[in-house]
Amino acid sequence: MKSVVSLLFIAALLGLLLYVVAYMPPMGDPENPTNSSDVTTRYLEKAEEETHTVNAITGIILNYRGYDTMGEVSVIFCALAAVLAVLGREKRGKIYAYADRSRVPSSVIVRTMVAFLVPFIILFSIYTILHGELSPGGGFQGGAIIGASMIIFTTIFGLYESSERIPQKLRFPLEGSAFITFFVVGVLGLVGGGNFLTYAWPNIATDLQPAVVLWLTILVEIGIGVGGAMVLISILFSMIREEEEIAVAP
Amino acid sequence: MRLLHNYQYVAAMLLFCIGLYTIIVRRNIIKKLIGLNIMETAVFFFYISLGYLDGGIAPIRVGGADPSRMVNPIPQALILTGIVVAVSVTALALALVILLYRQYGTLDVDRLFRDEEKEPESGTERGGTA
Amino acid sequence: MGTALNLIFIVLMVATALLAVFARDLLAAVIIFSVYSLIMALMWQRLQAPDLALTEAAVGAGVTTVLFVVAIFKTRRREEE
Amino acid sequence: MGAYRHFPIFMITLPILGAVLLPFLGYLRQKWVPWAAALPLTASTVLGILLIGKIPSDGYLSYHMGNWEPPWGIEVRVDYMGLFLMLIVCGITLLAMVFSRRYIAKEVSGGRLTAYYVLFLLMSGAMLGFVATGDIFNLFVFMEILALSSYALVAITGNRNAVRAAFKYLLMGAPSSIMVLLAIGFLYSATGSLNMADLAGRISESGYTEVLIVSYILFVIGFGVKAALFPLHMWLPDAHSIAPSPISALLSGLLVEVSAFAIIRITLSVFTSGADNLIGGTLDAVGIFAAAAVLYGGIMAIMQKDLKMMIAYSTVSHIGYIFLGITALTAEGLTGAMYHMLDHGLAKACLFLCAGSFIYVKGYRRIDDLKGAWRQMPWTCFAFALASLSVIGIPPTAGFISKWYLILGNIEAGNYLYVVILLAGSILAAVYCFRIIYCMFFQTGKEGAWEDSAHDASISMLSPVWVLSAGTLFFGVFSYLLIPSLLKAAQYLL
Repeated sequence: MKSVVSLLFIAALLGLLLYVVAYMPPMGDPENPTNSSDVTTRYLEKAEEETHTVNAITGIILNYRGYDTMGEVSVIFCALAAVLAVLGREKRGKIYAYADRSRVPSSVIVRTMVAFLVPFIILFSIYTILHGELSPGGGFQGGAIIGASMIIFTTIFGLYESSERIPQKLRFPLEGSAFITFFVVGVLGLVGGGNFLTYAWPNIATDLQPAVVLWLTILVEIGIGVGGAMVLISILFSMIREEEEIAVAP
Repeated sequence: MRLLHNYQYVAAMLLFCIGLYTIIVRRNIIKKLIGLNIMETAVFFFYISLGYLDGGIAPIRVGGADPSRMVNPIPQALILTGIVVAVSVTALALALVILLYRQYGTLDVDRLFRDEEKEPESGTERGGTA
Repeated sequence: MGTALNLIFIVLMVATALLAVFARDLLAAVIIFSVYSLIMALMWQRLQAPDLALTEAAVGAGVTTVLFVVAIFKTRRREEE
Repeated sequence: MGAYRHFPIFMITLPILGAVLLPFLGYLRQKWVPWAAALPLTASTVLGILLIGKIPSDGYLSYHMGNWEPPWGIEVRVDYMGLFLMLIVCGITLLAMVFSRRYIAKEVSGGRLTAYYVLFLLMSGAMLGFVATGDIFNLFVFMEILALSSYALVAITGNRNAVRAAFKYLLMGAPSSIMVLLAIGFLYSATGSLNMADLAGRISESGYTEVLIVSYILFVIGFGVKAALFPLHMWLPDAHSIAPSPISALLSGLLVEVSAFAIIRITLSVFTSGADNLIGGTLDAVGIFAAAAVLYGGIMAIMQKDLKMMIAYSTVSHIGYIFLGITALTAEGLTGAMYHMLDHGLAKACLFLCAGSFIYVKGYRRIDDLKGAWRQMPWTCFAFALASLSVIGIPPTAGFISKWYLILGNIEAGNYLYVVILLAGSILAAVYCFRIIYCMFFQTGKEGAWEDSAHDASISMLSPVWVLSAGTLFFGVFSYLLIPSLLKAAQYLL
């Protein structure tokens, strides 16, 4: 009975949505409201000179709509706080090897290959973070790639090994770095004479502005990348963590 | 006719409804979360299709690319935020799933909410604070 | 040509989504879901969104899937009857 | 333009910054965390109070993020009603924070205690940002911070029922967020802008009527789940009654209201009342559901045996009141809805904190256990009674003023049936409130239920309760301070 009602509801919703789609502006048309909007054209034409980013998307997420991204880094920090509140952090310091059940028995070949690959993945993610304004990618993408590399490492070598590599002492202070960077850049914008989150400070000479904007953009990228990576790794470790660790460790 | 031309929107709506179906009807809570993710990606797909331009190029100005041929960058910028939000919600939901399984020993909603009709005993709020 | 490829991707996406929803083995469902994310990332690349394709491949197919797999290892693999 | 134009952004970011920095303090000096957590909220409250009088009731303060003009950059727009709600948020979160210091130490400990305050601050900052933003996608982002922190806060104690209630809340909340995202997508596809003020102009020119109508329907469904509008309220009773009491106060007194405010924003700032052909039908349906909510919430509240459960169902009923004010689309109705947010926030927060005091002192949750509570906990009981009067709407309290304007607004709109339902809702409220007051004051408890040593909770828990219940009286007696400006602001919006 209940499932029939829900199926009817979903069918009705699908019908409604398809009805709307039939009346929506045609896809891919340069004349439809989204593509012909003056908002879009300005972003496409002026993004390079106004935000000094070749990649218009980076210009939008960090500069034009930086406030959204500030919200986004708060969301991911919130997720970390929530996961830690629910599951707790993995134990600081030494975990006895026999209590570490996250370790997967694997052959020498796999271990060597993973140990060989992970540095290169991290190198690639650093490139992604730093070149966000030039090529596809940016802070969060790079952070996610670092997170993914640590996932590979953890599945093969276990939580103990990987939390030796990126210890809690390192992650703990860096988890909030994304928001703190944004806040600092925002306040610097105020000091520079603009509004919150102004990159091109009105108070300084015009020929200095491009450099300031570029460096602030890179600073924010690094903040988001490091913060995002640390948050993802912490969430992962907190979920892998076993209850036994607490029982066994002194 | 418009429906055929907007076939990507149709696909996005279809995926959206598959996701919603999973959330409402499937009883396993991990399945429900997979449904949630399908729903989210469907909406992201919808957004990106919104910004598409026939014969467009990526909005990156390399080598004097023509801005009038670039696809709309705004939906892409929004969805970047959306993806982060989606992974955050999933992480929290899975953490809750792990805790629920530890306490109830089941992933089935019907079993999970079976004893819900019983009123909570007094003082439950303080009990079990591990 | 381009439309045909898009349609193939869309059919694959709907099929993987349905498989992920109806698979009884949760681990299989999650892996199929990661395939779904990967096809989605390819689709986005075709729609000229390289940033998003990169993000979806790293986050949707990578991080989300691993979080699911961890959760399944911590709970149970099969759906209850 | 003085420096005050920067105040709203600091009201929003300071709590979030505090949340990010708090773990460090938790690591160094756990004991100072509750005190330090109150600092950013106090700062926000002070900044908000300084803003009073700076914003005219028929104008707004527009702040352009990063010096970009609105359709390109994000705008933070604080109008009179926005400031009104932001001050309510600041005040109630601060009081709930003061209350939590002792209360929560009994329920959670260690690292979770720090996490509690972190999430608390994130939630307050997100609510402020949610109310203040002038950009429709930014609304979604802040809604997600708000939603995530509230899911986690419901589950913070980690016991069985709490985790289950939080998961149920998440299972309804997360799809509703996605619906809002889809609605934003439809709206964007038909207009090509994301700024609310800019959208209002583009909607009247846009030819895609069907898309706009469905977008509005999805907005109402999405925010309706967050606001617990009647058929979508299933998560509310569990989450509100099982969460720790200060969190119940926030969820019930603020979260549902800021969601209702988001609907006001979407209805009046984005679609504007001129677009009656787009929103008229949906608003009529919302009115019917709101009327049903008033009656259903009241009847369910009467049937409850658990005190917090009863207050939670009373919230379902009162959300109906707020929505009936919105759907009337008259200045009086809107004023009534806004004033009801104030009154309901104060009264519900007070009731939940009182219930928390009973739980803290004796662990009693059931209404029957409260028999004769008056002898041992007189101050808590009197505050509870005063707030109950406001919930019912008896003259000197703020509840009377708000219901008066809600009824006036509905008479002006010609919805006489809703007037009857509003009055019936008050009668139901009288039944469930007087039942508890009767229990507390006129019945004697079982032998040994209240030993002589039991007495009111300490001053740090009692003072927030009393500030809140005195607030309902104050804003009832001195309603002329706010009502004229609110009427003017409502006329400006319509």
